[in-house]
Amino acid sequence: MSDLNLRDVRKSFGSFEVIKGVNLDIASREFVVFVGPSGCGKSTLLRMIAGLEDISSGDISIGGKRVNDLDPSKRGIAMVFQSYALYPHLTVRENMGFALRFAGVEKDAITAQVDGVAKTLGLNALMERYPKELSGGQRQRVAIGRAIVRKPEVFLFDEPLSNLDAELRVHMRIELARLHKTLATTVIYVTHDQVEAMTLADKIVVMREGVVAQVGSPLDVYDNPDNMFVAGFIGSPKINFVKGVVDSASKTKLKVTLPSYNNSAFDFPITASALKVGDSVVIGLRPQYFGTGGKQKFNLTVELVEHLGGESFVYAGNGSGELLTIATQSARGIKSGEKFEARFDASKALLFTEAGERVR
Amino acid sequence: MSDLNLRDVRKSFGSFEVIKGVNLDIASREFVVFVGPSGCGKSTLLRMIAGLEDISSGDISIGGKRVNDLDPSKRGIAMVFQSYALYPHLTVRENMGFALRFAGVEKDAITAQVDGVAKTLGLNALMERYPKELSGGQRQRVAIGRAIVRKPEVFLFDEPLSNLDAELRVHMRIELARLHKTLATTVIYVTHDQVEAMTLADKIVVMREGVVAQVGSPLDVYDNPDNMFVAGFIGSPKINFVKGVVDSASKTKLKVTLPSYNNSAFDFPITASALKVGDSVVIGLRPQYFGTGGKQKFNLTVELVEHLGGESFVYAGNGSGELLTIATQSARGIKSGEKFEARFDASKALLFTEAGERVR
Amino acid sequence: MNRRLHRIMIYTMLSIAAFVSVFPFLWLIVGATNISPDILSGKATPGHALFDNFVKLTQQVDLVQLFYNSTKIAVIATALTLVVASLAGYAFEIFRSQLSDRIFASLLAMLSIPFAALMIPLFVIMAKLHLINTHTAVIIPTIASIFIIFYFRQATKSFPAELRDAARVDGLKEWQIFWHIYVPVMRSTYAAATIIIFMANWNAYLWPLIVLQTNEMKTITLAVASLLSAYVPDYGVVMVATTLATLPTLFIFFVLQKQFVQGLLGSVK
Amino acid sequence: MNRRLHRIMIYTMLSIAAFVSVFPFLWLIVGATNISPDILSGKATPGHALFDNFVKLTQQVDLVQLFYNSTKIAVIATALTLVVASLAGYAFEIFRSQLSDRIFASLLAMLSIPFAALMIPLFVIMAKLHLINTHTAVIIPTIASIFIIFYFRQATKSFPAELRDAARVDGLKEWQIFWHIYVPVMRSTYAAATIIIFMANWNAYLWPLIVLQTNEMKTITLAVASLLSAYVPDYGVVMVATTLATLPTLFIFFVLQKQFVQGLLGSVK
Repeated sequence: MSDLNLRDVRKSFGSFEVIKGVNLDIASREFVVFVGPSGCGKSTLLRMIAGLEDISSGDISIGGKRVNDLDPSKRGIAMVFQSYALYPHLTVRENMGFALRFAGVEKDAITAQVDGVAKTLGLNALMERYPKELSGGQRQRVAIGRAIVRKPEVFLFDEPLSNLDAELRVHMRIELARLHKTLATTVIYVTHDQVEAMTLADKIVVMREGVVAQVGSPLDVYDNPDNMFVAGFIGSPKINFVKGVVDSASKTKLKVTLPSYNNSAFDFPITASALKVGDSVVIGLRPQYFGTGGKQKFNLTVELVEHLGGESFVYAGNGSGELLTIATQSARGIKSGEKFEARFDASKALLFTEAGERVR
Repeated sequence: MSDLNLRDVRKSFGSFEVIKGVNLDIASREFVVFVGPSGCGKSTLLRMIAGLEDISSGDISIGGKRVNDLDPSKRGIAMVFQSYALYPHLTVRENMGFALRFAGVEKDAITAQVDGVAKTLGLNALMERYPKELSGGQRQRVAIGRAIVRKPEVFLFDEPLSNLDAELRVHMRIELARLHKTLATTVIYVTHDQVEAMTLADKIVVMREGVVAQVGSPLDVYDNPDNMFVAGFIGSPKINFVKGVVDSASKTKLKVTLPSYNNSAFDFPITASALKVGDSVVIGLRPQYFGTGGKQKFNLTVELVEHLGGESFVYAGNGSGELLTIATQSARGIKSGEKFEARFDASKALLFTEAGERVR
Repeated sequence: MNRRLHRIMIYTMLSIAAFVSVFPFLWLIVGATNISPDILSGKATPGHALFDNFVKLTQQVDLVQLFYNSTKIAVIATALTLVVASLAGYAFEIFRSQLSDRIFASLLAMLSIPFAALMIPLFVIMAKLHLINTHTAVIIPTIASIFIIFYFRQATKSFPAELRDAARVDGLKEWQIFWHIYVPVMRSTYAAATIIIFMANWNAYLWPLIVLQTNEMKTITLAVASLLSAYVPDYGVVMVATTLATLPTLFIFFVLQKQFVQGLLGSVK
Repeated sequence: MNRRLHRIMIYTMLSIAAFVSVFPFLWLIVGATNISPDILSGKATPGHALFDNFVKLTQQVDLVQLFYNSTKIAVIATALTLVVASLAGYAFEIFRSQLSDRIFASLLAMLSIPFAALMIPLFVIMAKLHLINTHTAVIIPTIASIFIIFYFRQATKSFPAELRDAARVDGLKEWQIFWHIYVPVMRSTYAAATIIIFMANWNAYLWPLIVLQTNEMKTITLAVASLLSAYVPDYGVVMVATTLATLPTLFIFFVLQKQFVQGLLGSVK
């Protein structure tokens, strides 16, 4: 059993509260990613789970056992650090066997266990090298190996890919996904990169200012964000937000007018709503939702086109200063200054209250 | 006139040559991006143009004038640095007027010029602040303002966005593109990020180990890479490379068999070729080129799917260990372990010699 | 709990260390208020002899002249050392090459030679230059302090190279970069160095003792030492003198403390 | 061209500085080969009196005993200072808080008090402990060197926090982290500190002079000084003695030079 439960976990540095009551249940063998902008408390929360930071209040339990006061080494966790944190004065072999040595395991047993893990990770040829003689990717792999050797119930990763270049990052992402399948343990992974979160996670925990903003599967968080923060943080290019006003509300639909688009009106197929006529709302439209189909439309002028090869991003506006981002695979001919219709389906649009809470 | 010409420019540190003879013509008002992996010499080349590094041999001329031996301040260039390099002991106003002060411009004239630029960039409210009181994005803007105040013929940017977070980076990218339009000067921009290169450049200069690998427009470099290096460096996700052998060659077509895919054969509509039967070749297939149409096909098993929301990346193989990356917008239902046909059009595939040179 | 116990232990240890360091100083001040026999018997409580001791001191030495001499030497030496050492440290780090590194390493090797060993040749040189019994002779050998050059070189490592580049693009010459960029940016480094150099010069003993021969030229530190080496030293008087001699450096320390600590430690997150 | 001229100027300047620093040392060695009157007249060429000077030296002092005393004191003091100062520097940086920073700042303020000012209370303490004329009395006050604590604290800033975290996850206790991770990772810091501490102890003069009273207990540095303070010093003998006294520290410097320079400077890119 390696499930993990957080109950109203809090952390203050002096009078400043960085973790403001987190409740979270992580099932055995889940790959959970904590994601959020820098300063949201995701790394602190990971370090609290690891036992590297004290908990101000609340309870953390691993496998049903309360671990609040346990030393990091007694919690059944292993951690991979952002800088890898390999001991520079020890060889790869010694680095990997270090924890076992201090746990009093016999020398032969250490050698056997380390060699086994090294084989899985293809590290055999590097065993007698020192960290400074390894490339970034190799160090990363040794750090993972060192964690595996301890046979932890829960793996903790603290932005492990942020020091690698883009190509290696994609490569290691795939390796990590494979590894998780092979090891079949619980993984908690911290990153500020929403692409890493989307591609790796079984469950994404989006954090903001010490609070959990949303928990869900990657596609769930993408399709059904609970609030504007999550909608804006997940998805690339960033979702478009357009301000609107509720014009009329019936039992089956809601009419919203958009002041910055000549008060053009849009119908949302909503059955029930807390919104009243005259309320300010925000409409969220992902750049991918625009096309040549759909009932609703904006009349826009192209300001800038970015060609990525496969895909293009069109930045277009109606002269009000606001720009909409539109992602398309057929914009190679488009030039700035051109006028066009951007059509979309209102059923795909997200609707938020002025305060940023999702209505539908 | 602010065109720029490099003639067989070289640079050695001791016996190590980092720039191995670069020839390059940059037209007035062009936005040129130097891109390449770290260590390719792109920053060194920029610093040589700026006059911050001596040139071992060759000639650099700006606006038709040879500048090899001119001081940086006499070359008509301005530079924006990666760390912004604002003078920490001076206010924003003093930072922006610093170069003019040392050029002997009168105080009133400096104030007028600085205020004008500050207005364009929306910096007016920050003029009396010190750099440490500014956010990353504001510092960036001040650094750009400081460059503009000098009214240079050529702007040099050294990875200016790499210290910003992802969202701000996209935002500043758009601002830079706008600024280039407004100022209508020549820009040389160094980055290791191919997305920045693709989206900002009029002309991309791909560098590798001190040599120019290819020069061209973004879409040109994407569609028609000169070699495997450029094909692999530009485009995201990375292009797939598959090894093949020339099976037969006629005047109108070339038949290539792929050993790792059961020697399945593919026909390329090539009219003339330097390739002989039995030659090893490499086929390049961008992840975006796969679909349900096309004459050619691979029978693959899904190993891993990464969902980004709008788009998904499917990593699939045929058991040989090699994985192909396929980018698709309709893979939400796909699960790992599933078998499927990946079809593509051979006319879109790129063909390279074993040495990595493009054949077609 | 384990970790908190750890911290308590560590703070206890540090507090003891602080007390042990501060204790002799407290005793010094207490001693200045006692008469000589009490001091020698180890009396550790304040007495009533402070004024008497001070009067006796002013009868034995010309305090004004001594402080003037000490201040003159320390201020001039500090100013010159700051200029020379910061220029040298900057040059060694910025224009770094294998050759300059080798020169620097040989300079560092010189640190291993005791100053005492160099005094004879230095004395002969000063005699040849007719500088014996002048303050110039006291100051000259201190200016090119290898240690301070080393300190500035280390500090220069934190001076961002891109600032130099930016200044060059902005049209500054090498000396202008040093004066208009390096000096103001590194001001807390200068503050820390000022304290260290001033203290070293103010408290200098061996070399001034040899070079300065008349009472009118001597420093307060030398005067204290000569009071102490009297046949029957009056320890009360010595302690008043010592306390007075310590005040200027303590004053400088507290004036520059903020920059000093900032320059050396960085601030708590 | 402009820039190259700059560099040439700078190298010329540095070379002169290096020469000025090395020059007195060369004169010292040359002096050891000359007779006293030649030295005083400023003769700067090698003479033939080296062996005579050495023989005279061995007749006046017990070289073996002196070197034994110096070595014993310097080695023990260096070892103890390394342990105490590195532990304190580590603790001050790792368990950093506003309180510990304030304690540290007050320790640094103590640096501004001349050692001379602390000698009297220290002497009284040593007398009470019946340690006068023992090597223990020489060693004790040097151990808690504020400067070396400061040096270790600065160096600890470059010790990656994630290494501590990794070690904690690997099950190491605080003292095990210090011993098994910090010490080996910081070995060039220790090498540099060893040189600095050893030199300071080897060349110590004032405090040993006061505390050590019989010839059997004295150090080579004290012996050199007493040769020099004779009524008519034989400068040739003094210079031989000084040269000999310098050899051990030079030796240590060259043995540890690589780590020393690495620890202090980092290597050229």
